[in-house]
Amino acid sequence: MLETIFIDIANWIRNLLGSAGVPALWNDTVMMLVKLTAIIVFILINALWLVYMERKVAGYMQARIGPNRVGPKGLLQTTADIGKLISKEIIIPKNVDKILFLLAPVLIFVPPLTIFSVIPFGKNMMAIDLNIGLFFVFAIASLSTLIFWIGGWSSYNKYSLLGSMRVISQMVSYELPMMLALLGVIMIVGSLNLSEIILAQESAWFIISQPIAFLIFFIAAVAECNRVPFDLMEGESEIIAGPYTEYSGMGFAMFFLAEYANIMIASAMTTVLFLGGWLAPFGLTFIPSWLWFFVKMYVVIFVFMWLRWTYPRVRIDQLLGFGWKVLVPLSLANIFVTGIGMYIYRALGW
Amino acid sequence: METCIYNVIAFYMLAAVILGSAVMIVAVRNIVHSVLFLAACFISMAGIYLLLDAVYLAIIQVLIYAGAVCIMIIFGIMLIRRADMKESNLFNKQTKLAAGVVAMTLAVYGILAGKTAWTDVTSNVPVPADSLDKIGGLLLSQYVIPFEVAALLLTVALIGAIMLAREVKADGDN
Amino acid sequence: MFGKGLVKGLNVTWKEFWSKKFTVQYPDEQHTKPPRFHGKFQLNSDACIACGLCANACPNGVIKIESEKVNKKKYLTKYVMNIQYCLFCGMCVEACNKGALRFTQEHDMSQYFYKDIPLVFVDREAPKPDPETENKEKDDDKSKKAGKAPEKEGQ
Amino acid sequence: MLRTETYTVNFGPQHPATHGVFRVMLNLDGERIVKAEPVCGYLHRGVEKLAENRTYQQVIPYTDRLDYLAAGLQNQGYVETIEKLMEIEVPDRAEYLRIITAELSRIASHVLFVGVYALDIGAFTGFLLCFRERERILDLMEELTGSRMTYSYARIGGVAADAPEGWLDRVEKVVNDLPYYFDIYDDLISGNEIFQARTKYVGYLSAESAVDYSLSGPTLRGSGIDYDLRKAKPYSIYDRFNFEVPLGENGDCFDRYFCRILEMRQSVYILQQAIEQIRETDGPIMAKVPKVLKPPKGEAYHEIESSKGILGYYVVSDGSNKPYRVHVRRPSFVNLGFLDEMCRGGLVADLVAILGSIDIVLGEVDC
Amino acid sequence: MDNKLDSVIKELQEKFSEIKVSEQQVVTVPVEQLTSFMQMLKDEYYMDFLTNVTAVDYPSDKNQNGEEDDEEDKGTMEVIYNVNSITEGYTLMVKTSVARQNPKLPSMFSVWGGAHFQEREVFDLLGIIFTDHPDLKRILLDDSFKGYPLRKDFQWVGGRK
Amino acid sequence: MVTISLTHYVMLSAILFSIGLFGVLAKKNAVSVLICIELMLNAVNINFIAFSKYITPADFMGQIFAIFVITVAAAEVGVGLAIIIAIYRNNLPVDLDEIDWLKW
Amino acid sequence: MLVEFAMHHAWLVPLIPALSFLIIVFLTRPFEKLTAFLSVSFMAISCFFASLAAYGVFNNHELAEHPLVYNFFNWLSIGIPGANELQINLGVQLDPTSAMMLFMVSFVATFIQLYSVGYMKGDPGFSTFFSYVSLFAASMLLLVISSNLLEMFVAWEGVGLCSYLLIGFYSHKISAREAAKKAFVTCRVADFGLLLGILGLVITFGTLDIMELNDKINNFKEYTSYGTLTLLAVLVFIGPIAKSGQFPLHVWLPDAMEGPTPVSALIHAATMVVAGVYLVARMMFLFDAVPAAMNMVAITGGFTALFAALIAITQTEIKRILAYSTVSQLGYMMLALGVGSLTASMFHMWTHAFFKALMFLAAGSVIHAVHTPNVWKMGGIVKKMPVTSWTFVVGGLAISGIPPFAGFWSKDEILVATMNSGHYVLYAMGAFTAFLTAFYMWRLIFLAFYGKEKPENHPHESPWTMCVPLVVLAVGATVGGFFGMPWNNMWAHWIFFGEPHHAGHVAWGAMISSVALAVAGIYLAYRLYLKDTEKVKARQLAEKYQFWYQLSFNKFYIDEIFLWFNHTVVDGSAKLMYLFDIYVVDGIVNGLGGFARLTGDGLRVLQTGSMQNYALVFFLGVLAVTILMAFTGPSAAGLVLGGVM
Repeated sequence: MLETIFIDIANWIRNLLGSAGVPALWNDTVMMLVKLTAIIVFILINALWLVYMERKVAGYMQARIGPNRVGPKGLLQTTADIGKLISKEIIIPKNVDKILFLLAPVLIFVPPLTIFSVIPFGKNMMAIDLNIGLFFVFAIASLSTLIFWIGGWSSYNKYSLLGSMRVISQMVSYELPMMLALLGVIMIVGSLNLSEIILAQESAWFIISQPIAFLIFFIAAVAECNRVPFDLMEGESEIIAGPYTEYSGMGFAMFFLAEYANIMIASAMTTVLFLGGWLAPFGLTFIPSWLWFFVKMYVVIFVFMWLRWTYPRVRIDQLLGFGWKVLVPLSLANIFVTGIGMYIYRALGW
Repeated sequence: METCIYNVIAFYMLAAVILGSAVMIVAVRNIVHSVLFLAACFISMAGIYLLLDAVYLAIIQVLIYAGAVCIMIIFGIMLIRRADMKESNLFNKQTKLAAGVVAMTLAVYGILAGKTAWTDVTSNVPVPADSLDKIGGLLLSQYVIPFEVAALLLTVALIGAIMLAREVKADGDN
Repeated sequence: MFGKGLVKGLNVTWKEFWSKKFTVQYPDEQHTKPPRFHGKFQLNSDACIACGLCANACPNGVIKIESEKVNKKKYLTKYVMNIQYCLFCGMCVEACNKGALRFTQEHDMSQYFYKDIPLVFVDREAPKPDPETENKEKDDDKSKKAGKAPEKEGQ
Repeated sequence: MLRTETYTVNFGPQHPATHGVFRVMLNLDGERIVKAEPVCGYLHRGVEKLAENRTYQQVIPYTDRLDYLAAGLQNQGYVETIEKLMEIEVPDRAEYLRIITAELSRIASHVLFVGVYALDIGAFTGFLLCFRERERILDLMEELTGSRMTYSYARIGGVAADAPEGWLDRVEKVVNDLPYYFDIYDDLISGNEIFQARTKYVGYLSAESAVDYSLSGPTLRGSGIDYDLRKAKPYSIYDRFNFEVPLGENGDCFDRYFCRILEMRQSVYILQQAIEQIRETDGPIMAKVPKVLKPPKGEAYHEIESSKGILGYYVVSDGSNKPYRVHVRRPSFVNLGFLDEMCRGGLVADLVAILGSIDIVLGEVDC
Repeated sequence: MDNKLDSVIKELQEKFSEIKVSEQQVVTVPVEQLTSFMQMLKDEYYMDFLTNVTAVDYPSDKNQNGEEDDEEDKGTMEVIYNVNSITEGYTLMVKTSVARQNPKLPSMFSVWGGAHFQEREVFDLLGIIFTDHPDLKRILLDDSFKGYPLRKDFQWVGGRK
Repeated sequence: MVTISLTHYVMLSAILFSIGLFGVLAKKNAVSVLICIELMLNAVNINFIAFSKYITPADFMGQIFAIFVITVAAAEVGVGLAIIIAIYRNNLPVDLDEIDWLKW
Repeated sequence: MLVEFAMHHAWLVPLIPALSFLIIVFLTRPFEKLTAFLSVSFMAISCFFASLAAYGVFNNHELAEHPLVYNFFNWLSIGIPGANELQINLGVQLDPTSAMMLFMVSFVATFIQLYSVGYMKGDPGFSTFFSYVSLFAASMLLLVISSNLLEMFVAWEGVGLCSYLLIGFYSHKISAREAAKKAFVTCRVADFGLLLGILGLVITFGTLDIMELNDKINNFKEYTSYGTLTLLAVLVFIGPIAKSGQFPLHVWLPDAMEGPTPVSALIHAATMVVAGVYLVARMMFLFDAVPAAMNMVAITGGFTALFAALIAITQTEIKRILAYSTVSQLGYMMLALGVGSLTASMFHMWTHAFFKALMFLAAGSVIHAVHTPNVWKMGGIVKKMPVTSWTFVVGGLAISGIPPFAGFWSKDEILVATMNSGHYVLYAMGAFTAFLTAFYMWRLIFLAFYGKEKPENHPHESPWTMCVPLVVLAVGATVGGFFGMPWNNMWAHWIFFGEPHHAGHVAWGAMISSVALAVAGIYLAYRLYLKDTEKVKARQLAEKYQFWYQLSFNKFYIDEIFLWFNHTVVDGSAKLMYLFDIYVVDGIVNGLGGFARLTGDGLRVLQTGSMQNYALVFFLGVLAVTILMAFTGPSAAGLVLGGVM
């Protein structure tokens, strides 16, 4: 019952529409819209919650208790903040490229929202079951680089420009090891379909068979999300807030929330690729699959936050050097070892 | 061939976006805007590829063109700083002449495209569903030498680009 | 071994995550201030003899005193501390022989309007010198002095 | 690295990493620093001029406001200078109380440095954890002096007040707790490989140039020069304590940072001895000094080892009750002189690390 | 004070006859010999650490109000250097005085790099010009500031009422 | 029912190609010319893929060719930008109008 | 089960060292101990697999005639599929010969690596060295098991590359760099011949697969003529000439001693130099089909054996003596092949690998200890370094052909084979070489290990990692020959070409005479260099035969001859060409150029220099052509375009 609750709801709507005499084509369209809307709402609410969670985690790790005034236990803190930010003036400095300056915070949410349409939240729970889902995720994710850059460039501020150049070099450099790391997984599964990747982990999660790939992927994901220890883009002690420096009000809030949306994607992808997605460990199948997915995802998100509130920030040359000199060769070696391992595995027929 | 009204609508919308942004790329005076229009153009081109059942190419298009080529160009622009970005993308002296040539090219192209009897060669076989497998297989069997050559080309281009853009040592003591 | 420090760091934050929190919910609960806390000033205007030692001791010229001679005695008519300039060094309190000026534990001195900031301890008219009571006051003065001395020692 | 045109970035005056209103004019080539010119004075209050119009005691609160993070040391420096000028003998108990406040101030300042440095490098949690410990020290100081930061505790000839009941026990408890927290800092900050990567071999300062540029304090000792006035020219009663002077090896940011951590451990050691000894010392806390101080004509220069380096006071007296000239040799200000050379060729992020590692306080720099 | 320092000062007196030594072992050096004297301190007596540079203004009348007209002022300014020796452990105060009308003296930057900022500060607050200083400009005060605040005749206009 | 045929794609490609060509011939900025060359290559790609779908759907010749075109385009942009940067580095103009060293 | 696995996955044997190479290069280079452990253990695993595979092969008699060949994937396919497609597979050929080699190479390599752990300790290039050695072993093993010529050639070149890297390992020394270059260039010259041979084989027979070639060459008349085949055989033989140090391209081998000693042992004793012999052995069917080529091989081998031995008797550097001895022994192997005895050749290769590796390692150990390579400066080492010395003596006995040590059996086998085939002159040369071998080897031993101790030397025994390989190899050098005694004839039973030899036929005469020659050589050395403590007689002899001594000492001036050739002939012809070039060719070109310049001066107005301008015109042209072709029909267009389209 719980397991299929979302699918049941979808089917119910579909039947309802069908019985109302809506043609099949339109029915599909409406269903797609419903699904995507659900995902968007989910992400937005989650982003709000994640801001709260981050502040709570930070507080607890720093011997304080975090927000606790607005709403029960401070739950409505982010909502209040957003309310405040919306009501604030969006300051547009002189000489900025006005259109791009305003466009960037709007566009920044597009890639994460798009990516979420292919992520399987549970058994048979994905908006679009794309054949090359993994590829799709990376293709879309690479777009956000451009949008960060737009924000930074259009601000007409040297710190923003420095930050946006950092974003580009950082995200471009870490995309490579990230994909190369995943090649090991892809080789084992033989498919780019995310649900197939999950199903291939039935016997053992890939974190066990591909630990190096997991490590590389995770590090690269942290870097792609611009999180500590790779948060050079913001680096508030160096370049104030990087591309966000000139943003105020809702523009800033959009960037801020988008960061959390990106974290969600990173952790969802980690879950899907290495932690068995919605598969239940130890045969605990009475807990619905989507719940498992969220549990795993939140564990990964917690690790993200844990890292952030523990580590200092690396330097730009160290960051790039680490990416190119350590992660890329390591991921290549991983591919090589995986290939040999697979060959031996098949040759021996174990 | 399944024809769906969505496809038609999508085609016209995408074509409008592509052509619109292509015109803007050429017309806009700020080179950065030009690049951003280029990105928009590339992404909608991916949509066209989807319509053409080339899913893999659509993704490649986004990944390489929008994700890599655009960023590379932006990097290039950032390295070539100029005083006023706003006047960075102007027309040159032979614009009118060029317009004439282009108009003629377009006319010839159009006439030829209109004249050709496409229906004769069109086959009604649908594109196989597992295109990714097929392309992968072909690339590594029948087209393996071009594939390797392309890899070599990329390596050569990489090295060449690095050599060209390498820091020029001033006085040799830097 | 590379990475040992990273793991140790994670361990520290993990332990802190579960440790006791130090936050004090300020308006609801408040720290207790030590007795010597340099808080808001308090002037016992009855004890003050308008000698001006505090004003002289102040490095920043915060204290303004006006007094009038009433019945051969200084009568404090105005005692204002421009607290916005105060360094809270405590020199004035130290200087006061009579123990009239003291610190309290109150620390919230913020005001909505600028003009409300100065602490006006005394702002009064000097009483008319009354020849009738003049003699009487002389007597009072004596008795007061006698009574004051042990009080000061108590401080 | 691609070479681009250099361009100027104003690092500050309002910037999270400058620890106050302070500006560094950076000439950048990409992210590499070509020139870093410190621009200070945004917090200049003319303390030296103000002091010329105050009596000798009235200057004390102003010294608080120079290095507001370690005010006890500043008071001590000034007061000892005047005592040197007037040749006053200070009672033992007062000396001990001064030293306890001074060393507590030093720890408070260094703890704050550790936290802020971690924040500069990007670790936020270390910052807040360090504040937790600093607060405990400040609570103690509040109990003793009534203020948390600007103590104005020392007086010419002694100290303002004796220690309250049980205060020494509380100090002892805090002091004994501190090494545990230092271990936490070592685990969380010093031992962290990223932190080390950011600070090791960054901002190299050779021993020769450190001496040449008159740098002092942990900045100097980080380069391996054993010069701590508490040991080299013991003032006050420092010759009664047993402690070591920690030294760095490489002269990089990490050494400067780690010197401070080690120095705190030594301060704890000094404090333990001081508390033990003060318990056996009774007596007055003030020497007999006249109400109105009129030092004889003359001058005095006295320097002490503050948390930032050598803090010197130069006072000229013309025989009146106000000093004719007061000059403060501020360690932060002098240490800043070498910033440009240290930064040159580094990245913007290195500037933050270097600036943090020389531990400036803008109140002191700008006087 | 220190026997070592005593002997050093004696040696110095032999080498430079013009220097004066006060009771507190403060050495006063004429401006002309300052650079060579300091250089010798550094090279021969290992006084490698210049702790402090400052200056004091002594108008002729010592009238701190500075009311008399400046043109006839015959006052002096004293520049004070405190030099330490890390290796030998002694410390020396060196003074020199310059005419108030034309306060110029050679910079010590060539001897000790530490003089850089401190001399700039002295210049900033007292208006003493250090010739050969690489970058002599105001450091604490604003570039547009008029006058030198630590001179005794400086009059501050403004402030709180 | 309106359908989309091969002609549509070919015409789209033609217009795109012409716009790109115009850019190549008439823009001053070298980077801009590079961008326009990308446009032209993309126009070609549309043709390739359209032909692949409509004429030889089963053997993917067009798609594979398009892949190679994309590869070459990426390489070309890299080298092209490097050349432009090298020119700029030597303090020479980047405006194509002023680059005439091919002249005798 | 495991044996089966090893046999069917023999490609793992080269792959494992290759893997260790990659791991060392990419990951463990900074960690020296880890590198050493990894490298040695990987090599040991490889050796384990190899021995399993060899065991499997020797238990399966069928494989001697029908090798186990399997291709694990299609590497290249050139040409039109189906028609004349040339399929080149990455394959493995496992027969007794390759199995023996596989075992031998991996075994020797394992112990040499173990030895290197001690030898290279403290060297800044420690890890690099191990990576090179691993790569070298991988290449050599691949060469051994490859099933087609192209694969073999790739491995061959890999071996060449590694030898270049290893010889030039101490690249700070000029001599090492020069030696590396010399080795590389010499081998490349010869490899060109080999490559031509391989290409010729492909063109002629359309295949590179060794087994297929075997079948096709057996009836080569269908494909080509006798003359062509001879040419091909000679071309193929050019490669081995250089690689196996045959006259006259042996010059690189003695110089190659500049590399670290383990390298000398590995490359120049056991593995790389025998690659050439192995190639000839593999292509035996080709040579067998052409008697002329066969004779050439035999004569080259025999001459090289004698020639090198003559040089060796006067050399003074311990490693050089060993190097010339190697050349001489390789000559023996070639000789055996030339007279048609694959068995004897392979057998000698097997025994030689043990005793020569042993001697090189021992020599390295000695040099390591006394810090000089000059034998005259050594002496009496036996007391200080017993293990090294005694193992060296074992090697010396083996190489001199004293029964029952390994060398005796194999050398005897070669001599017998030579005599049986009727090459009496070659037999005489071989026998004399045997005498010389015993003489120079014992000269070395007596000079270096016995006699008076030199006071300036302070030798000490080497660490265990260096001693263990010595002992193991000494055991090998002692018992290694028992496989091929004429009584049991196990060897011939397995490794043969054509028909296996049969046991029972013991050539006592040859045996006794060779032992006698060896003993005579040893005795002569004893008289000259041990008995005569002042070496007076030796000096007198050298004085007396000054000319011959100088000739031998200077290696018959081969290097100088090459230099002279280069300077006079090559440079001279180049000069002639130059004159032709500047007067005749340039004259024409300049004339044309002058004309062009005149024309260009007139036309240069058209050169605007603007790239876009050119593009505009270019597109106009394209447009014009398009219009022509599209609207006027192909014939008119063809007319205009001059038939281009």
